[in-house]
Amino acid sequence: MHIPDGFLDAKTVIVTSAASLAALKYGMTKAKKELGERDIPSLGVMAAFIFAAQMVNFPVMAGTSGHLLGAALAAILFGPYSASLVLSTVLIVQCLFFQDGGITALGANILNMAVAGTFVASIVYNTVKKLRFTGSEMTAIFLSAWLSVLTGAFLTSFELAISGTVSFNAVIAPMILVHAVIGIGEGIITCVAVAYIRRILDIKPQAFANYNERGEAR
Amino acid sequence: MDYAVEIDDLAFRYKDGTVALKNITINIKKGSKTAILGHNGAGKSTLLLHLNGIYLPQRGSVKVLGVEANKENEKFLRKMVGLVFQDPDDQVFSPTVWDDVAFGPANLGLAKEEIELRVEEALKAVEIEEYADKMPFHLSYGQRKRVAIAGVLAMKPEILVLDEPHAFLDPKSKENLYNILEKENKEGKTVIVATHDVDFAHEWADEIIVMREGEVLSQGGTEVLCREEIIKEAGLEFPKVVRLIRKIRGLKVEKIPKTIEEAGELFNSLINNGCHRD
Amino acid sequence: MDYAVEIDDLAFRYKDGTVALKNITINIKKGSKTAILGHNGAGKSTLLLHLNGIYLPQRGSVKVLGVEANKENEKFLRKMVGLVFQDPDDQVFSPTVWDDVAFGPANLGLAKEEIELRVEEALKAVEIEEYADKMPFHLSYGQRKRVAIAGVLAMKPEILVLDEPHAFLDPKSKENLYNILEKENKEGKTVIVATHDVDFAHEWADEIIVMREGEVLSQGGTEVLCREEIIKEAGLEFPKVVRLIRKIRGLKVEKIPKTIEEAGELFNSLINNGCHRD
Amino acid sequence: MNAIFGQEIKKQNIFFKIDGRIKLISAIMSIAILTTISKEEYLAACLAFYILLLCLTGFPVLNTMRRILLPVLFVGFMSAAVTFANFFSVQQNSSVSGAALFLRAFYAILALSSAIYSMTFREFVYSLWALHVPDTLVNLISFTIRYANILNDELWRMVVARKARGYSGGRNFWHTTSMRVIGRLVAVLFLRAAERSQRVYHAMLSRGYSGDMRLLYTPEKLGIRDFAYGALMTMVPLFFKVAEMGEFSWIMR
Repeated sequence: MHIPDGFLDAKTVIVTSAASLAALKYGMTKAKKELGERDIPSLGVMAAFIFAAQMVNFPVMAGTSGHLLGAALAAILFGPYSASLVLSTVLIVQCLFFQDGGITALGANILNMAVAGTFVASIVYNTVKKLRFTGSEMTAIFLSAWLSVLTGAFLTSFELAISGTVSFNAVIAPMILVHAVIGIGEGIITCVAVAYIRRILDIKPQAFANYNERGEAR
Repeated sequence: MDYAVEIDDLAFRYKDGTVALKNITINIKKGSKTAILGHNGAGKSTLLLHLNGIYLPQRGSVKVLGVEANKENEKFLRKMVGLVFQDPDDQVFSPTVWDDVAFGPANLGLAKEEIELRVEEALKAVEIEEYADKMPFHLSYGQRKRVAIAGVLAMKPEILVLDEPHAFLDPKSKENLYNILEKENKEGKTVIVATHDVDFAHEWADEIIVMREGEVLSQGGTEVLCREEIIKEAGLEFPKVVRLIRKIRGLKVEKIPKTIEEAGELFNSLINNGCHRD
Repeated sequence: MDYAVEIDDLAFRYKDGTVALKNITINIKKGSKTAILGHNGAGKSTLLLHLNGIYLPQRGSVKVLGVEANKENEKFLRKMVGLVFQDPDDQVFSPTVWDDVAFGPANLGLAKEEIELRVEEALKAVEIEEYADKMPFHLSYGQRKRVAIAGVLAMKPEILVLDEPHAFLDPKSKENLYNILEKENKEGKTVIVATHDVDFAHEWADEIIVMREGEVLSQGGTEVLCREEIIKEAGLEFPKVVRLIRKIRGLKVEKIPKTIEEAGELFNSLINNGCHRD
Repeated sequence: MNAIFGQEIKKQNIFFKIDGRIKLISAIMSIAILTTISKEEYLAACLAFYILLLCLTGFPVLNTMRRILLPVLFVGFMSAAVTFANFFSVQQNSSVSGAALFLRAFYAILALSSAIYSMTFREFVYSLWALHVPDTLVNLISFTIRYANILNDELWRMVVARKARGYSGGRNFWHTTSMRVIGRLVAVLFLRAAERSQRVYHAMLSRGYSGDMRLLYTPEKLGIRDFAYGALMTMVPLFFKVAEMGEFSWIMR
């Protein structure tokens, strides 16, 4: 889903870059407030975690496999602002060092996955969780992960179409279909991971005492 | 007596209620080589984090070089007490070795020339000058350990504190570490090492503190490590030299040899003067 | 002679071009206690990963219990060779100790009753039955290490392979590990340990393999660890017992004692018969 | 990632000596201009020019090609997919051909990777600062690169440890056992990372950290060679862009 260089036209590049730049700036001040001087080591290692987690493959269908995106996972674990910062860092590193996604398309990629992905995820998660039916927690996690994948796919198709690279009608159906399926895997993995992390954190909070609440140890 | 560290009735519990330290009262002499021994989870690491104010006392007090540990004296503590963490990967986080060693001095707000000088000195002290431009990831574990130590030395602390420095080191790196610690101590630094390597402690240290489940079981010279009740209670074992001496029937020595080599000398004289005993 | 592992001219290089192993030719006897020694980065871990087919030979061949290591025999290798990793956190990941130990047997496709039986046995073998329902994350490092070993024992391998099992263990856990290894070996298992703890190797092993930079420097009995040129070249040090014996002037022994206790006995007789030497 | 910044030593040829900031800016600018060109022959000319430039300045082109093979294949696949989709769509509103898309993306990959692969990591970090990328972001990037290696190793060892106990994954996501195992793998990786971030933070505090982090770096002065390179790098795509817009039609006539 990483858009390469050359697939977007000038106006799309400018608009998406400006939008993601603004979102990043805002996210940075928010994260700094949330974490204080702990922001660099915490978010830095967590970005490395998301980077590594994206290497994790899961089976999809008939022997094919997808890999984790981690937008919802990050949003649920760190909150939307820190998550968007973490995801953006990962995308920048992938663009610069792994040629995964283009430098002129970086703004668009950040917007699709790091900004929209994490915000859709946390909005869906918080809304569904509040409904309080049996299994609302797991449903919330699953839906937020699934929709974050779909959001990315939709925005990507939209930007490509706006740029005149490919016609909207031709790209939207296959993109949404493929990602709706991959999103199921993302949803299941996110559910299992979040549930397991919570289970362990409930028992062994001292290791994360300083991680969850700032200022405690200092 | 001049003390580097004075701890009085220190207690600490984590937020979840786990008690990590209770009634810790110890004094560590200036210029000494002190080993803190204890099983995994005895509270050694938590204690060390109190020495430079990362954790502040919840009860009791910690004094470093006569200065009370509290929020105001934080900067002083960080400058005076250099803490080397167990895993060098936790400590060495910069793009290159040089930058990592310069991180501490830069935080002290020193001038650029002074920083450069200190980095050079520190790299020399642990003999990794040639790796200055390398990325930490390209170094071996032992080398990264040395970078971590250099990063602390560059801050010129009065007290050098190391947490389990031997874990994962191969014999050559261990010897190297031993030499670094000896040198720093000779230059007047107080060196404190938390470890469960009883052989190292017995050979190197002149002060021993034995901990068990958040409490201090015993403090004293290396003779502490010859006392069966303490060793047993702390879940440790006798140092090899002590085990050897204890095995010899009817042997009374004034001072138990510290190293295997000293033990060898002792036996040399015993065997050659063997007849006197008959 | 019956061999558990036969390696012939094995070579391995990583994708980035780093040569990890070259010309490795070794045989490990069935039922033996073998220690693979070498500095960090000598290729020990890479070699171990060849034993159960995680890595397949790029050149040369690896035979386990007479069966060639290749893609087809993968399942057999995984079943016959139990690999305990250095860091238990790499291996232990299930919500409860019981689940984690059951992971291997479940992968073998065993019946439920058989799995339960095996888990129980394995937990008993490492003495952590009482923790069966606990979360591994809640346990101490030494206990997690034991969970990791139990997880491998439950697969009932013929060959037990451990990578640096001593790193970071406190004395009590080390003793515990020693006992587990002894017991498994007595029950007929071949036990292979990669380590840089020369004292442990000298005391415990009956076969020694010394590695250096991807090559085998020497293979033989524990007397290998008394040869100065090998110890030096491998970047190791003499075991403490050997250092002691070498220190004694004019001493010729047929067999160097393995443990400190044996050395003690030797000196007892030497001192008491001292006059005969005069 | 280990292989990327192995360049500390081999600074002997011209390309490696050109200032990092200039290389990074000119690469990005040339990509930005080039991605607005649609004529395949102009794009091919730009690409050929850049490869020639790399060869002339002693950059190990073949080595790099091997390194970027995967991303290049990927954009090739993307370009083909777009062509395919447009071929079957009713409205023919596509303004660029698949070949043009591929050439643009290929150029971008080559330009950016060669610029970055020829810098040391310090140089790179400093270049980001010089380009006014915010401190926080620069620090996050450098942390990510440092710790991604370590966490990747942890992940790899965990995966191998599972394999060693006879685990093999299922073929689809209805295979609950493997999904559970993978989810827990991610969870354990997170917990280890969280614990590490805590220790890293403590270690930084111990060395007097109070929120500021900057490399001490004295960049070399920019020389004529640097500016010449930067100008050349941006002028060539610009020339073709202007040509495409028809400004040079009097020359072509």
